[in-house]
Amino acid sequence: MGLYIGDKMMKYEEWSKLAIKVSKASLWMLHFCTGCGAIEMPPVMTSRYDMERFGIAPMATPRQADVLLITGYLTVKTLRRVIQVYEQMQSPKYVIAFGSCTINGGMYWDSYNTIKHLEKYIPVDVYITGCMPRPEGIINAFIKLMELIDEGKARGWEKYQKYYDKYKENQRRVFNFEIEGENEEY
Amino acid sequence: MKEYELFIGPQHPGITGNMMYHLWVDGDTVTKAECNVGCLHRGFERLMESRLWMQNIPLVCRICVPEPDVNEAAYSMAVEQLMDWEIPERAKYIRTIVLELARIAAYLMAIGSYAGSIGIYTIPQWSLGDRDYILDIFEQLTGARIYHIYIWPGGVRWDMPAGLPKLIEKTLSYIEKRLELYDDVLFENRIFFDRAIGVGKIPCDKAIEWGVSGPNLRACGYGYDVRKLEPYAAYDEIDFDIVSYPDLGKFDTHEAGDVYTRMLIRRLEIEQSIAIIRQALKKMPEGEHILKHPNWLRWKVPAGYAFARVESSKGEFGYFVVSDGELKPVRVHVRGPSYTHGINVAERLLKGANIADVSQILFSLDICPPDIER
Amino acid sequence: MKSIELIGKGKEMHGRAYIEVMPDELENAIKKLKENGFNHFVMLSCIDWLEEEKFELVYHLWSYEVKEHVMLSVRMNRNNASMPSMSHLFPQIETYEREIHEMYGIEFDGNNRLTPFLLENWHHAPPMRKDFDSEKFVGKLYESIPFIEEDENEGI
Amino acid sequence: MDVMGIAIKVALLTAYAVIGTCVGLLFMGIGRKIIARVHNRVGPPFYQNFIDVAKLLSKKTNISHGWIFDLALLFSISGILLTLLFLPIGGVQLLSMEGDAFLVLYLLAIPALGFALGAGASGNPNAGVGVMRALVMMLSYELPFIITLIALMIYYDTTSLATIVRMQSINGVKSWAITMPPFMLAAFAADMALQGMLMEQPFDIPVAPHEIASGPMVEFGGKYLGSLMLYKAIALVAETTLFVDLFLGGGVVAHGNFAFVINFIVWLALIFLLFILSILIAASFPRFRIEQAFGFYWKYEAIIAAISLIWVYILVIK
Repeated sequence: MGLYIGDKMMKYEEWSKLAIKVSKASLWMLHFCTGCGAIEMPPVMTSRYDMERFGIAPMATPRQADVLLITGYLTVKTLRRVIQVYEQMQSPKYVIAFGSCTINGGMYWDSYNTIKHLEKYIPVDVYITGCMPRPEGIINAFIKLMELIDEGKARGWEKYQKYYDKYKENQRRVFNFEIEGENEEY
Repeated sequence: MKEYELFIGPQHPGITGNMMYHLWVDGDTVTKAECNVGCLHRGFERLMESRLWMQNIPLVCRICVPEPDVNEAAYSMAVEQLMDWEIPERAKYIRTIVLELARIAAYLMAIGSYAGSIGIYTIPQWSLGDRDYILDIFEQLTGARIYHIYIWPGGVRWDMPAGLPKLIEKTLSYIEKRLELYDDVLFENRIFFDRAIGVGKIPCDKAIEWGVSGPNLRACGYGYDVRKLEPYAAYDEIDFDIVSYPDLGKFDTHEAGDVYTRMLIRRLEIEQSIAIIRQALKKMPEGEHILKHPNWLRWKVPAGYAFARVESSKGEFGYFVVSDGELKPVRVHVRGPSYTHGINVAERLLKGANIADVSQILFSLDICPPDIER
Repeated sequence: MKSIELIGKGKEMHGRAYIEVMPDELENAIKKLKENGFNHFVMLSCIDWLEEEKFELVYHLWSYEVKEHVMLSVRMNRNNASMPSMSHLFPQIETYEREIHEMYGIEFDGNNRLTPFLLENWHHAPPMRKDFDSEKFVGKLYESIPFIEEDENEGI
Repeated sequence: MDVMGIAIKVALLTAYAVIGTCVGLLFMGIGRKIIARVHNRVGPPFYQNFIDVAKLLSKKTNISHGWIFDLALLFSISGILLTLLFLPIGGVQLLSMEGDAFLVLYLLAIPALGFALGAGASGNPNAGVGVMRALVMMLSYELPFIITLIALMIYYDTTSLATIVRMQSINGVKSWAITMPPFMLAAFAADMALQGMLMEQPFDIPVAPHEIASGPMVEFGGKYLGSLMLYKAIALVAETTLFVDLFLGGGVVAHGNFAFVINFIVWLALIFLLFILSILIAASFPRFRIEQAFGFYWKYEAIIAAISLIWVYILVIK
C-alpha cells in the first residue's frame, strides 16, 4: 500500500510514522470523573496550567477522544461505566490512571466497593502516583505518554484486543462480586 | 416527538461529578427524573469504624472534594464534644480563616462550573485560575493543595507562618478586583437573566421540609446560617450579616429560590467571606495553636453520642459520632448537604424542567456527589 | 430543653437532647416535634450494636426557632429487623431509608422505593453490619483476581 | 467550451476548495489562540487544527451506523463546498449564474439536512435533540437573513451575487453596501444571523456540550469527526465570505492586472475580522435557550431587517 508523491512512493511505514507524529501532538482526552482526582483536572485545563498548550483538549463524548483519564479510585459501579466508555473509544486509545488508588487501592485498601488494581480490568499506559497528583504531575504524565507513543510502547489497546477474553472474565467476576465457593444469595 | 429516555452521566459534561440522572423526556420537557448514585461509594463509614480516631482525619477530608476542610472541622468538633475540650483562641481564629478560604475556593469553583453549564467558557477559565491562588495559600499554610489534614481535634496542626497574613490580604484584594470582572461578564449579563430568572424554583414554603440548607435555603428567603445559629470556631466574635433573599446588595431582586438568586447568593457570600477573613486576621490573638494532646495511638474517646454541624459552601454539613469508649469509633455518620439537594430536591426540580435547563439547575444546586455516597 | 419537655423523657448529651422512644411511639413523637417547630429533618442514622443484638435508629431533628437539636432513638432486634416508614412526614427520609435498607438490611414497611441505592448487583451480607468483614472480603474477591501478564515470547 | 478550458476550470475549483479548507483551519487555530488570550492562557500553536484533522483521519477503528450515516457527512461536505464555489471570492467568481443568491441560500441548508440524516441514523437521543435544535435555529436565522438579502436585491436590482459584488466595487470602499445607513442596520441583522450560522454563543444551541453532549456530533469519532472538522473549516470560510460579498463588496478594492492578489488579501483580512468578531462575542455571552433564540431572531432581528428593507424600498422608489 502506498501513495505516489512525485516520483517517490511513500511507504505504509512512513505514513504510520507521520500518523504517530500527529497523534502525539493532539491528544484529546476524556476526563472521566471517577473520583477525587477530578478536582485537579479543572486547574490543569484552565488558565493557570493551560493544558491546551500541548494540544490536549477535553472532549465531551468517548467517540471523539484518544486518552481516557481515570481520575482516582474506581468503585465497581463506576468500573462498569468506565469499561463501556473505553470500548466506545476509537483505537489507538490510551489510558492514564491517577493516584495511588488505581495502582493498589491506596487508602481504600480494605474497602469492599473499590477495585484495587485497575490493571486487572483494563490496560493502563501511564500511572500517576500520589494522592492527589499535582497539576505538574498530570502534565508530566501526558508528556511521558507522548514519549511512549513516539517509541511505540503505548500499546495497551492492542493488549486489550489480544487478551480480551481474560479481561472480560476478570470484569465479569468483579461486576458480580463473585467469590469462589460462596455465591449463594444473602 | 414521542417520549424518550435520556441518561445523563456519569460521563457527561453537564453533570456535577460522578453521578447519574435518568430522565424521561417528552419533546423538550422532562416528565420524570430519577437519580442514580453510588459511583463514588467507598464505604467510608465502614472504613472509619476500623481505624483509630486519629487515623480518620485523612479519611474524612476525602468526603467533600471541592471543600475538604469542613469535614475535618466537623469531625474534630464532634470529637471535641465527646472529649469536652475547649480549643485555644488562636486555633479558633485559624480555623475560621481556613474555612472561609475554602469557602471562597468552593464558591469560585461553583460559579465557574455553573457558567460553563450555560455556555460562557470565559468565566470557568478565570475563576478556576483565580481559585488556584487560594490553593497557593493553603500550600504555604498546610503543605498540600487539596487535602490539607490541617484541622485536628484540639486545634490545628501547625501555627500560621508569620508572612502568611500578608499573602492572604494580597490574594483577597486580587479576588475582589476580579469579582468586578465576573459581574461584567456573567452576573450583569442580559442572557444570564433570560436563562436563570424563574428557572428551577424551589417552592419556598416547602424548602425547610425538603431539607434544603445553605445558600439554597437562603435564596428562598430564610436567613438561616449555621455560623449564626450555632456559632463554631470564632464566628461568634466576628461581625457579619447573613446574605439572604430579598436583599441582594447591588443586584436586582427577582424571584425567590430560582437559579438566579441561588447563584447571586454565592457571588455575594464571596465578598462576605473576604470581610470575615479580614476581621479574623485583625482580631487573631497570640498563643497556642493546639491543646496538649494524648498519645494519638492509644487515645480512647469517652462513650457517648455527639453531633457537630458546620456551614459549608454547599449547605449544612453534620457529623454524628458514636463512641463506646474504645480506640475506634462505633459509628461515624455524615450528613452531606448534597444528600437532600442531589436526590430529593433535584428529582423534584427537574420534573417539568426544559432539557436545556437540566444542567444549570444541577450546577446551581451545587451538588457534590462524594458527600451523598461517601 | 423544649423537646424533652414535649416528649416527657430523655436526657441532655453534649448540648443535644437524646430521647429514647419505643417503636410504636416513634411516629407520634416525630409528628409532635414537627408541629412544635422542629421542622428541619437533619438525618437518619443507624448504629449496629453487635453485642446487644440490637439496631439503633437515630432520627435527628432541628428547630430553627429554639435552636435545638434532638436525637430520637429507637432500638430494635437485630434479627428480621423492620420498622414502619416515616417518609410521609419528611420526604428525604425516603432516601435515608433506602440507604439503611441496603447497608443494614432493615425493612421499612410503607416505603415503596427500597431499590438498590449505592451498590449494584450486591448479593453478600449488608456491608455496614458489624459482622461483615470488609478486609476479609477484599482478600477473597479483589486480591484473588489474577493480573493479566503479557506473554513475552509471543509479542503483540 | 474546449477541453483545456474545462481542465483549467476544474483545477481552479480544486485550488479554491483546498485554499478554502486551509484558510478555515488556519483561522480556527488562530481563533483558538486569541480565545486563549481572552482566557488568560497561552493557547495551542496556531497550526494545531491541521494536526487535529490529520490525527483524526489517521485513527484506526471507526464505528459506522450504516450507509446513511456515512453518506450524510459526504452530503454535508459537498453541500458546503458547492456553496463556497458559488460565492465570489475576492471578486473572482468561478461558478456563476443569474439568481445564484437564492441558490446559495438553498445550498446552505443542505449541510443541516445532512446532519439530520446522520444523526437520525446514529439513533442517539442527544443527536436527535441536537438536530431538532439545528433545524429550528436554521428556521430562525434564515428569516432576518432573507429579508436583508431581499433589501440588497431590490437596491441593486439583481439576483446575482456577482453583480452585487461588481456594483459595490465600482468606487472601492466608498461604494460598499455597509457605508449606506439602511444597510448598516441590515448588516447588523445579518451579522447576528452569521453568528447563528457559525454556531457560536449565544447561538451554539445545537451543539451545547453541557446540555446534549455536543448534539449531532455525539456519535462521530475518528475519521468521521475529522471530516466534520473539515466541514466546519469550509463552512466558516463560506459563511463569512457570503457576508463579505453582500455587505463589504466582496473585498474588492483594486482593479487592474494584478488586482486579484490585493483583493484576495483584503478578502482574507475581512473574513478573518468577521470570524474574530464572532468568537469574541462567543467568549462574552452565555447560550440562549432555543425558544429564546427563535424569539430573538423573529422579534428583534427580523424587525431591524424589515426596517432596513422599507428604508431601501423608499430610497429605490425615489
